[in-house]
Amino acid sequence: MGIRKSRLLGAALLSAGVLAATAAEAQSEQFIPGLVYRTGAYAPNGIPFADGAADYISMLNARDGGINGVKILFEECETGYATDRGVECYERLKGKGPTGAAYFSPLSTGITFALTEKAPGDKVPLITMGYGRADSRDGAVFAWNFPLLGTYWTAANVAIQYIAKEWGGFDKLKGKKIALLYHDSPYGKEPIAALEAMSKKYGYEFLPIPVPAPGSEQKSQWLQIRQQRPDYVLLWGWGVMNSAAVSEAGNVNYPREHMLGGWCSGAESDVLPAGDKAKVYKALMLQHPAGKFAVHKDIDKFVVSQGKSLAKPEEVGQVLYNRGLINSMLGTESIRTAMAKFGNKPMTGEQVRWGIEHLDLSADRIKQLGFEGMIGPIKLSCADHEGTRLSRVHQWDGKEWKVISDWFTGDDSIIEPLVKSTAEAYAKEKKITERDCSKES
Amino acid sequence: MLYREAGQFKASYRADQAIFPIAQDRFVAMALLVIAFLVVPFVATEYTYRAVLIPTVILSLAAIGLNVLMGYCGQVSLGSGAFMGVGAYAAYNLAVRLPFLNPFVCVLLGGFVAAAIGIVFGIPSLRIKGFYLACATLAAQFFGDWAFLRIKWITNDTPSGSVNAPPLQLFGLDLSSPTANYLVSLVFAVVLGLGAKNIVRGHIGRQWMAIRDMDIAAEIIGVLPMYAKLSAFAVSSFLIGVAGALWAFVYLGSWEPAAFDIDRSFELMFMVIIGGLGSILGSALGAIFIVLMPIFLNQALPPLGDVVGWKISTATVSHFESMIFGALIVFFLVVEPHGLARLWLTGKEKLRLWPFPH
Amino acid sequence: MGFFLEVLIGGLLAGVLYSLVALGFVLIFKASGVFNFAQGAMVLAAALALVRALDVMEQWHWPFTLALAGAFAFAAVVMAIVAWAAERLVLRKLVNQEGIILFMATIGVTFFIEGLAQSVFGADVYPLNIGLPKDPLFILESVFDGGILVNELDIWAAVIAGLLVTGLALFFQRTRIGRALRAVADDHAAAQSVGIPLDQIWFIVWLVAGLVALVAGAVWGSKLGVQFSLSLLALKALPVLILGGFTSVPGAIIGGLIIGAGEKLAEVFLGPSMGGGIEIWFAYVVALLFLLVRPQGLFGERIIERV
Amino acid sequence: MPGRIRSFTEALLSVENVSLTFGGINALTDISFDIKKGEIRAIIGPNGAGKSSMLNCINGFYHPQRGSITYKGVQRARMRPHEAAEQGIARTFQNIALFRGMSTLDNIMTGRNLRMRTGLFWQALRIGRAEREEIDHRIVVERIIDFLEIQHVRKVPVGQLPYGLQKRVELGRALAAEPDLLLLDEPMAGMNLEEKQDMCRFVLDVNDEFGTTICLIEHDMGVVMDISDRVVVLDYGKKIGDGMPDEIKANQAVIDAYLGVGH
Repeated sequence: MGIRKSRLLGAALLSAGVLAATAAEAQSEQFIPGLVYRTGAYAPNGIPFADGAADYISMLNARDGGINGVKILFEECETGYATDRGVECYERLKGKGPTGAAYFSPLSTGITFALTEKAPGDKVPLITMGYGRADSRDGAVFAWNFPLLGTYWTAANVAIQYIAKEWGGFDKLKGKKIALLYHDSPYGKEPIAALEAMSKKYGYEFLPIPVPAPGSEQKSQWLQIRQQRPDYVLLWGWGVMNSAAVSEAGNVNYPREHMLGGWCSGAESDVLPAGDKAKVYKALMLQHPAGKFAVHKDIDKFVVSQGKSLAKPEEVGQVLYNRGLINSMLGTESIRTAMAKFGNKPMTGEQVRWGIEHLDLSADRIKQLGFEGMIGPIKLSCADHEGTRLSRVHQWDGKEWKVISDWFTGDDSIIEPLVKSTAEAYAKEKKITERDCSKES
Repeated sequence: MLYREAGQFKASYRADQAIFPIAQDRFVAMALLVIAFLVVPFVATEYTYRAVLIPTVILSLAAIGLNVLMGYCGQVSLGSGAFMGVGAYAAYNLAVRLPFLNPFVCVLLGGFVAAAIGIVFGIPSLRIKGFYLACATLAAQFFGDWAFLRIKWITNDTPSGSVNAPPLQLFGLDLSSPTANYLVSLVFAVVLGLGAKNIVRGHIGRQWMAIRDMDIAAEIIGVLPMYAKLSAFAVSSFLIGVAGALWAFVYLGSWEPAAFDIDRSFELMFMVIIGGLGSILGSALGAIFIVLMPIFLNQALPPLGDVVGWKISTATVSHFESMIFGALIVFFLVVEPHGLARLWLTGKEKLRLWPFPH
Repeated sequence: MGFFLEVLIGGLLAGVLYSLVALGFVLIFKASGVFNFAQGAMVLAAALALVRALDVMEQWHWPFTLALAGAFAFAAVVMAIVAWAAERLVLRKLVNQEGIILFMATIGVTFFIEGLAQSVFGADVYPLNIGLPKDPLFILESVFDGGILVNELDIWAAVIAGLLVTGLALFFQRTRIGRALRAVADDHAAAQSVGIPLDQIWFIVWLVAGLVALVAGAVWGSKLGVQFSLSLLALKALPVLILGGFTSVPGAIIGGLIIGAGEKLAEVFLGPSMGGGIEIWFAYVVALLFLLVRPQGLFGERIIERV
Repeated sequence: MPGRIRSFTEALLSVENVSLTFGGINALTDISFDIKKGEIRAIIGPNGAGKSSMLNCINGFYHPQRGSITYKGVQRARMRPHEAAEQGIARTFQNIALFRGMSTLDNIMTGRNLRMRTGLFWQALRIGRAEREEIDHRIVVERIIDFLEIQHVRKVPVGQLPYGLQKRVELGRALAAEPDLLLLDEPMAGMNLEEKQDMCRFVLDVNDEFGTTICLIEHDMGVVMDISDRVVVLDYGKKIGDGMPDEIKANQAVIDAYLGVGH
């Protein structure tokens, strides 16, 4: 059983490699880990995000030598979207660099759940931008979780608002039938609570239809839809399930313009395989559209044209690529915020947590950063770890995603009670004492 | 010359029937236990605990469970992931519904629930054999996946269907530290593993092996196929169920059904076959191999790349990882179809004769 | 009634698509007694090779049919290499091992192929268009209002599957190699003793299975786009195998039809009352119950016990 | 050794008008004979005469369509093989049916499984009763091992043993059950003269020392005539002769049956 030996060898090689990479001023570096999945069933979604996240950081390093002069040390770890590999990556990377990992973006509901247990103990914040537990936006309970930019409950609410607008008013929802075709997993189930609550309020009939993972075969679900004739179909899929759903919709002649995807069902890889059938299919945006913006100039100048990017040319500017950029931007800006308080040196996870919680990006600042037109202003607080309620809708015209709606604002009168109740239940189950946000500065 | 049994004579059948009849083996086993319990806690980092040791230990236990069924009783099963899940969710329900129960009591009880379910899903084995049975056990797997998601009370009506383990403690002292987690898992694995070893070398174990080697003959000399097979399913499911509960409570802490999906079943089967069918030791070796090899490759490849001056991307690493992993499986099977355990034994035989070739 | 028929037909057509994957398993199990876990990975590899080659050749502005032919040829060559490697590097070294060992070996092969295919051809999702029409059709509109919906692609898939099976049947019945294959299937030792070279036979079987995988990959690929998930289709094929018997080509088709129809009807008519998502395990439970009645599957060879 | 004249009175097992058919083919037609307590009873006949089928009926592996089998005075209804074993019927097989993956010792120990009772829990702990039981039975098994002179292969997996030894181990496994009726299906098939003599000695010793009733199928006429008390002859599933070895030797039907078969 030469395994123990081989492990030592591995460790040796590893450290050798790391040394080679970080020989220079290792002490003044800020370490940011990247949990990615560039392989396996969800790779088509994972690759562009990973590239975007990496490219933004390389850009910062190349353009302004990191954050306030603190160079960023970035390392990816492949999770293959598997929870135990994700945990392994987390454990491996959380201690890296002079101050340990600044934050983690698990990029998978399963890994998020597992890390939610570990992060408080390790004092590392989790940025789950647009995914993870919807109730984790309650910072009083989930001190270390940051579902920035939007939760699935905000998404669900905005989706209903959009439909109501299309039909001309919330009163029009009454008696209508709205189906949710969802990935049969905690991720897919997340919006159900909100949609049920709203169906009570607005009086539409709610029809949840689960699709067993991986979701490549949806004939029966769409036959049901064809039989039930819902007036609208919300699509909450991931990976192959999305494209399969869109093309099956075509197969049963369900009008694509009456389909609205969540923001995990609105990327290029979700529509391209469906070909023409995907035309006029709509999806929510995690605020940002596809396409190139001010920031992409620098990305191109300092990274892509330097051949430092893994991204294929057509990939730059795709929905998930841009999401990667934003994820890194929010992370690094949080670090910057933290530095403003703790000084321009590598931040610890705890300091970064403070930074995220006090993140405040005005429209001007976002313009400065070159993200104007991608996201709206965002301001976090102890009580609100989401930081915004904004979302929009874009539509696939057969070639690219086109923004077709104005900004919507999630309705907290519906979401907040849900958040409170489930968050409290969680706190009770885990025996967590809630922070008193009125006392937090 | 060290490894010699010359001069060691068995005075009693008890001595002859011991797990390690040879003194050196006894010594090595003892040494390993001492290291595992006393040395490791002083040298292991949190990373080695959480990423390597704890999963390895827990999965070893699960692999032992599967090996009882596949290796000893010859009943191929691809439902082990689901049975881990049964153990986990049963333990979870006991913990939330009977809060006065200690979590580790729940873990054990979870094992018993899994055993009961295991017996139910073992019934087809009385009629179906070989790969047909293997595929049939997938019914258990997929039904499990579905039930964990669909049946609300299993997840205590949590909206998303993901659940959290209760805080781990024993007699008031908090066991959430990695060291504690590791030691707890280790205790479970060692004690239950030893129990399994005892069963397989007793008459029930012989009945299982008889069924495995030639079921008709076994029945003709008086082995009840039903009793033998179902008892194997029960014991196997019990061990797997306990492992599942530990996986959920100790390793994950919070989990979704995907933690016990079909991939887990396959992973366990790889462990058993790579490690060696019909060998308790093999199960552990298999678990070590399957857990460590990917991590090792994943960490070793990029530096290797740097050495030869080639920047390997995460994607390439993981693709290579899966290629090398696959190649290794084939390689092992070609070198020693009966798994690491047999490799180990042949090694010992050689050592025995050393330095004389024959 | 109309809807019931629609579900039934939809199910049957879906079943045929499963059969396409199941066939590969049957061929290899029949001729070499190996349960080839790698079949799913082979589907993935074949599809990836096909779609990537097609892209390239279209970039060269080849006429579509020519490009298509070229791509298929390329993919076929790839599968031939896979088959050759499998025989030379794996099977040949493991002759006369128990089934479980060979099964395990094919799992190793699976990992290898998945890794290789993804690193060579990429892990992205690639839309595939091999000119199969994909539009919905409405039949019997005179009989039922709204008519019965079927999808052209599925019908084409059924046609292809039919051709494939007849082709294989002829291959096994008429050709010399085919007869040799059957001989091997019946008794390795005997076949060898009458001078049928086992290694060649295995190569051929794996090649044929590879080509079947290519067809399955092409059909499923144009349905879903070529991506890793194709390798997971194997799980949909297993209940079909159990039902049809591991050793019967027609069994794979009939099994596919039964499973397809059964699971769709169950999902649509029972599913809603049970919270939905039941079709996967339902397929397996159907197969399981069926096995309890006939342990060797629908057309599997009968097991006679002797002492 | 000359054919012995011993007389037995009490019937241990009697077969009455048993008929067995597989899908139209008559394996056995209207067979009747009995086995007396303590005797060595031989069933002979050309290949395909239905000898093994007869044994399979006796130990409940096949179920005759017609006729009855009375064992220990009880007329037996349809029974499973393990029930037969519980009632003290043990057997060996024409083509060896050992547990190839297990050692000689374990194979023979398995023969005693009916007498081992401790449950899973105590097995897992393997203390007290469980261990004592294991050791007690080990002692018995060691006696059998000595008796069959296979001490040297005690721990060897039987799959690796030569044919002759495997036959012995199989006999040992059957003896381990301490049966009242021992069915031997061609115990000497494929053995050289020396091995055959050994096997004959074992069979006779078993019969003498333990008083075990033995019913054996054998092709080697010499052996049969030497060791068996009474012989029943089957041909094409019908009984064509039954009696002392000498009577059988003289029986015309038997001679005809064996002519051309080449014995």
